[in-house]
Amino acid sequence: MIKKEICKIISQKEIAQDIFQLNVEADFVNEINAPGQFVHIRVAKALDPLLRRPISISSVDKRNSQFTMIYRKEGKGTTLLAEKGPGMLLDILGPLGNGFPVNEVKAGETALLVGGGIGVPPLYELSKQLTAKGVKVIHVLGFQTESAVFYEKEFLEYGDTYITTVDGSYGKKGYVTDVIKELDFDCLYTCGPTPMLKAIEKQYSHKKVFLSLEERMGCGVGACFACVCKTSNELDDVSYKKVCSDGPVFRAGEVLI
Amino acid sequence: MIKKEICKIISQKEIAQDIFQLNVEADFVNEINAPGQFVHIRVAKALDPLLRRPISISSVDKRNSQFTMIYRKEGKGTTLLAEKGPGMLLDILGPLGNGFPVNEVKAGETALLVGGGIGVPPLYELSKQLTAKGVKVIHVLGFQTESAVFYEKEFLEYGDTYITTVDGSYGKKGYVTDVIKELDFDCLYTCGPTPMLKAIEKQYSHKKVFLSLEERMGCGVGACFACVCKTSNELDDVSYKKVCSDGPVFRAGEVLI
Amino acid sequence: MSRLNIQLPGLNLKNPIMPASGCFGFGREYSQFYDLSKLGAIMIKATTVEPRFGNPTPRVAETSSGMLNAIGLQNPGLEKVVSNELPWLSQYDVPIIANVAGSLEEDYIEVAAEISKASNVHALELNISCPNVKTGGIAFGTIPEVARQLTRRVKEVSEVPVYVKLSPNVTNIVEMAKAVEDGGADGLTMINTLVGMRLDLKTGKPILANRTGGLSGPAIKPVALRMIYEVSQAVNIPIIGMGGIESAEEVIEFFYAGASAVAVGTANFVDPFVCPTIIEELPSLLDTLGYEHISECRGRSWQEHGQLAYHRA
Amino acid sequence: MSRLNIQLPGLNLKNPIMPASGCFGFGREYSQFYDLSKLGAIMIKATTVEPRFGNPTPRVAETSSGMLNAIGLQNPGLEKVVSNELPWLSQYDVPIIANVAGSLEEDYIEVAAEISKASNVHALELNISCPNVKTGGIAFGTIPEVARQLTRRVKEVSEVPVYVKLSPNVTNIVEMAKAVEDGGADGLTMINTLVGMRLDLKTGKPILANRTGGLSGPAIKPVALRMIYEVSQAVNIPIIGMGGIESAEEVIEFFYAGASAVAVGTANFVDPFVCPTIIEELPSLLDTLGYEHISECRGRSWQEHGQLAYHRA
Ligand SMILES: Cc1cc2nc3c(=O)[nH]c(=O)nc-3n(C[C@H](O)[C@H](O)[C@H](O)COP(=O)(O)OP(=O)(O)OC[C@H]3O[C@@H](n4cnc5c(N)ncnc54)[C@H](O)[C@@H]3O)c2cc1C
Ligand SMILES: Cc1cc2nc3c(=O)[nH]c(=O)nc-3n(C[C@H](O)[C@H](O)[C@H](O)COP(=O)(O)OP(=O)(O)OC[C@H]3O[C@@H](n4cnc5c(N)ncnc54)[C@H](O)[C@@H]3O)c2cc1C
Ligand SMILES: Cc1cc2nc3c(=O)[nH]c(=O)nc-3n(C[C@H](O)[C@H](O)[C@H](O)COP(=O)(O)O)c2cc1C
Ligand SMILES: Cc1cc2nc3c(=O)[nH]c(=O)nc-3n(C[C@H](O)[C@H](O)[C@H](O)COP(=O)(O)O)c2cc1C
Ligand code: FES
Ligand code: FES
Repeated sequence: MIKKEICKIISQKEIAQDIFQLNVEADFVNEINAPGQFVHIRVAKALDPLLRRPISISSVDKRNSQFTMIYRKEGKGTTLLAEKGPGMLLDILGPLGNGFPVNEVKAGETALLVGGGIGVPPLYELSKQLTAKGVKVIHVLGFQTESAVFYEKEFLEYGDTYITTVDGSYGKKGYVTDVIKELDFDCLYTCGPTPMLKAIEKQYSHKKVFLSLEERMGCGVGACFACVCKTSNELDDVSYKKVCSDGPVFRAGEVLI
Repeated sequence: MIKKEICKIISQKEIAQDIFQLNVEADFVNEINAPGQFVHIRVAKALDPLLRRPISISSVDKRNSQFTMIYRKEGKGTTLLAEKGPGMLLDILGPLGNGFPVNEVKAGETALLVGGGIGVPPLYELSKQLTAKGVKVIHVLGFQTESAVFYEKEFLEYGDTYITTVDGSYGKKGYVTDVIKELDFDCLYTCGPTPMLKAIEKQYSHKKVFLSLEERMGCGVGACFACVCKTSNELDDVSYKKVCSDGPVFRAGEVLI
Repeated sequence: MSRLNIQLPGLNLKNPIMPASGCFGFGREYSQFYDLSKLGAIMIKATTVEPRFGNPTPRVAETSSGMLNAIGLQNPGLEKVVSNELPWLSQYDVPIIANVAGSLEEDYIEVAAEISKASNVHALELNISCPNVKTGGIAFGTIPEVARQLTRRVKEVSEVPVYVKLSPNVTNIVEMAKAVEDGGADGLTMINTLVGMRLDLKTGKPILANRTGGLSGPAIKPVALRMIYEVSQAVNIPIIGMGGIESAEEVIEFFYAGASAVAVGTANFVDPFVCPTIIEELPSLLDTLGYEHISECRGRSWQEHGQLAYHRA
Repeated sequence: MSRLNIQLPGLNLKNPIMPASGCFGFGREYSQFYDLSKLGAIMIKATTVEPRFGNPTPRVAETSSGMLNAIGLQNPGLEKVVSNELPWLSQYDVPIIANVAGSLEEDYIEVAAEISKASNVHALELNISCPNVKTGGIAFGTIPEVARQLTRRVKEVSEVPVYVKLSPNVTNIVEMAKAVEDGGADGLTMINTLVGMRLDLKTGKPILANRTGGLSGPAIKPVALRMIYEVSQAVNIPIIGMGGIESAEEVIEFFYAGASAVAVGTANFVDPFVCPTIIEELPSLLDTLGYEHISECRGRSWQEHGQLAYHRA
């Protein structure tokens, strides 16, 4: 059940350059049913910026009715969001969408979690849940440069963690795809920029792969048709899925990316 | 010299129902040259609400580089303003306009200060300055109802203070004009709703009277011609004064109200 | 509440608040949030003869106090709307206004004839003003004679009253309104979106794949109000007003301008509860302002007693 | 800075940033804040033959991310502008673009002939699009043939290049642009304000004494960009773009759309330093985006190399 809730900010801190970790209290954490779901945030009371911002849930603490998001301060909305402090209130719609299917991999099997930049956060909760199930987890996380790297320590707690940077300033120089070639796995979960998702989908068409997509959104709940993508397994050309309500996570091959 | 300054809020408190007293620190307090000048405040960083809000300076503390405003929380802008707390920053343009001429009354003479509702605040600094000069000051302050009354004690420190309320819930029932009929004075200074100003201007056409006007503003500095009023002492019908830069204080009879 | 009911051709509205076409799908999503029977009516997404995928993405871009969209009339097509969506909606006690779109006159006629037979469709909204379809659409909405004729032809086949949705992208909105009134329209809905654009700072290219899109939201409210103000004084058919509404206060403002009911579009995306919230807040706002019934507000901007015969239920 | 200079008919601009007409008076007020010689040019307040008081107040009303104004072309009249304002402005090293308004064709001609003789007036801006004057004005701006002829007549008497200011309140902006180009316009300025309205919640009456007013500010930016995008591809004269600009990023967006220079209006009221701030920020923004000269940005939305002959100084 999707809720609209005025949530209290518990804490916010900058964990890498322009990368903020935001922790809020919300009754709807009980409704979160899979890693990779997201929320839709209204960052201002006034009418500019107007639209909500979609941000993934990066970890959930059901006991304390809290959840965490990690986002990059980029444009107008996230800049305003970054200015908020503990105790302030935030109008949040969530949880939204369908997350990563944790049951597609069994205890003892290996899951490869591949994240690019600001696509990394939702993999954290996924890693926690897979590990709890007894799945072996390997993380490959790509960033632009050293100052953008975050959560390496946190991921290391759950499994091997490879970091790549485009400029080689940290970890291995290059792209995540360079690293994952060498790794073996039963199931791959990924979230990040579209070119990365495309490359992975192509490389592993024979494997079990789940991708989390991004698309510009209006409503975030399936009503406005802003975020559609074509399905690839149909013969006609009018079939579609909505990233916000059918996704954001799809099985590789399910939709055209 | 008008300055645009990012000012720190020192304190804000609700002193009557929906009436807020806001205290800020600003270098430009040194530029304030008369009671009745105002500032133009940008209440949001984002573009809604877009325009600045004009608010009078109600008292000045040059030693601490601070000044105080008193405003009513009414629409969009003042509602956002009322949410701000100590330490937060506010983009203020000021000081603007021409205030009450303190030199129009001499030590030993009597000044009558007549305020209506949210027109009361600028009279406070005026009262302070007149008293300091040795002028005898009498205040007549009109409000809607008891819960809207503010600053009675503060004004009492400087001189006799009559309060009226429209519904009679506090002080004398009725309008300020009912009270001032009974009082004697050498010079009258007033700020408040237009009908009140009109009544006073008419009643005391033979006296020395200064009125502070309100008009919807764009720029606040004289450039946009939003706030003009016709001058009354000219034969043509294109002569005008700008409330923001020629006023807000005018000598009675100077402009058509 | 008997203070909010409004009677319009074909529409017995318990209140004058309805979601605008394209901003509420076919109701399923928002039914997760509240009981759709609370609404005065629902304007469903534009329906065309054939299913349409619409435009490539990105389809939306934000602007100051507004948004651009270029959905491109994505919809499952007449058949599915009639067989799936309308029957699903019939579980709610709410009249449906079916938004009818097409590229050719025949398309409009086919959709209108068919969809107006559905028992819960109480009126049609002729979308002659969608800025996001390449053929037809926009021309229907900018040439008075073409609009008049289309209205007349659709009226001939429709089993329910026909409202025509006007485009604000014209020099003379009054002329357009009069033309469709003359063509037999039972009412007007206005305004559709203003054509606008945003460019991507990095690439220099339009953000929307369709390049241009329709501007909606609070940014366009002053334009909507002005047009309703002008048109309501010039025609004798009622207007369902829309364009940037997001609060009860704004509903009243639209009534003052001359609207007899209103639709809420973009604001649903900002607050999924916006429609029921407005409906709840209206009675106390009427109290504050001193009106017994919302219909008393209509046309106050241009007349003392803005109440016309078709108004009160 | 040689990265910002732009050469347009009559105008040798050290940078492409200028305050828009009506939002900067005749410069005196903003000269308290900074040295006006920093500006690329100044578009002064509309000048008419006779002094005008303009409309009654209230003359402005706020809207979401925008404002309505109905100043009504208040100005001291041709004689005083020529004898007081222009000489005062001549102390600054900045070209003046004189905004010319009137009710009749003869008014425009009289103002144009006279004001174009002033040594610091480097171009005229023919205001055929002011929505706030009752006679003339608006019609000039919506009928192509009328606009063409007015442009031609003014060109005959003007001693400096003539830019025509287009109204966005038309069905077909390209047709208007082509008409004035055909009439001999040396350039276009666009857009003027959209006609809009706000109602007072308590009284039900329009907030503006003039009832309707012109909508400006960030709210209209998407409409301005779309129109500049369309027009810049259809004409061979340069466009000075305006409508909601308040940052260096938006200047680039207007260039991408097809503008060759820009004007900043409403934003001056929000931040009196907006023009010099933008001018200061542009070079580093060009660095970030990888452009050597701002002219490289022009028309990127519709062509690979948006650089036309008249562009680079
Ligand atoms: C399902 C989903 C999950 C996401 N999770 C995260 C996350 O966990 N952390 C994070 O940093 N970012 C995440 N994003 C991207 C994030 O939504 C954008 O970075 C953010 O909306 C940018 O807003 P802004 O105000 O900074 O930028 P602006 O440029 O001011 O935004 C303008 C408009 O474009 C939209 N927009 C801009 N960039 C994007 C984008 N990349 N994707 C979708 N809409 C965009 C905005 O929402 C807004 O409507 C996610 C996006 C989606 C769709
Ligand atoms: C010279 C001057 C001094 C003032 N001093 C004070 C003061 O000391 N304390 C105080 O409470 N109020 C004062 N006011 C009135 C104050 O400016 C308005 O109450 C305030 O702008 C309302 O803003 P809002 O966002 O609450 O209302 P909204 O309705 O959201 O405002 C919408 C627009 O209308 C304008 N507006 C609305 N009401 C007024 C008004 N009465 N006068 C001018 N513009 C208005 C706003 O500035 C804004 O542009 C003063 C006005 C002027 C002109
Ligand atoms: C995403 C989106 C899709 C829309 N689709 C349609 C549509 O299919 N048919 C139609 O007539 N109007 C459509 N509109 C226009 C709205 O119905 C409405 O006229 C307009 O958005 C102005 O109202 P608003 O400012 O409240 O959104 C759409 C608007 C949006 C934002
Ligand atoms: C208060 C005000 C007065 C204006 N006066 C004039 C004018 O005299 N002549 C004119 O051509 N345009 C006038 N305009 C229009 C502006 O020059 C500009 O075209 C419009 O405001 C859009 O730009 P902006 O959004 O940056 O303000 C005026 C605009 C405002 C807000
Ligand atoms: S964002 Fe509206 S349908 Fe997905
Ligand atoms: S507010 Fe602009 S001239 Fe006074």
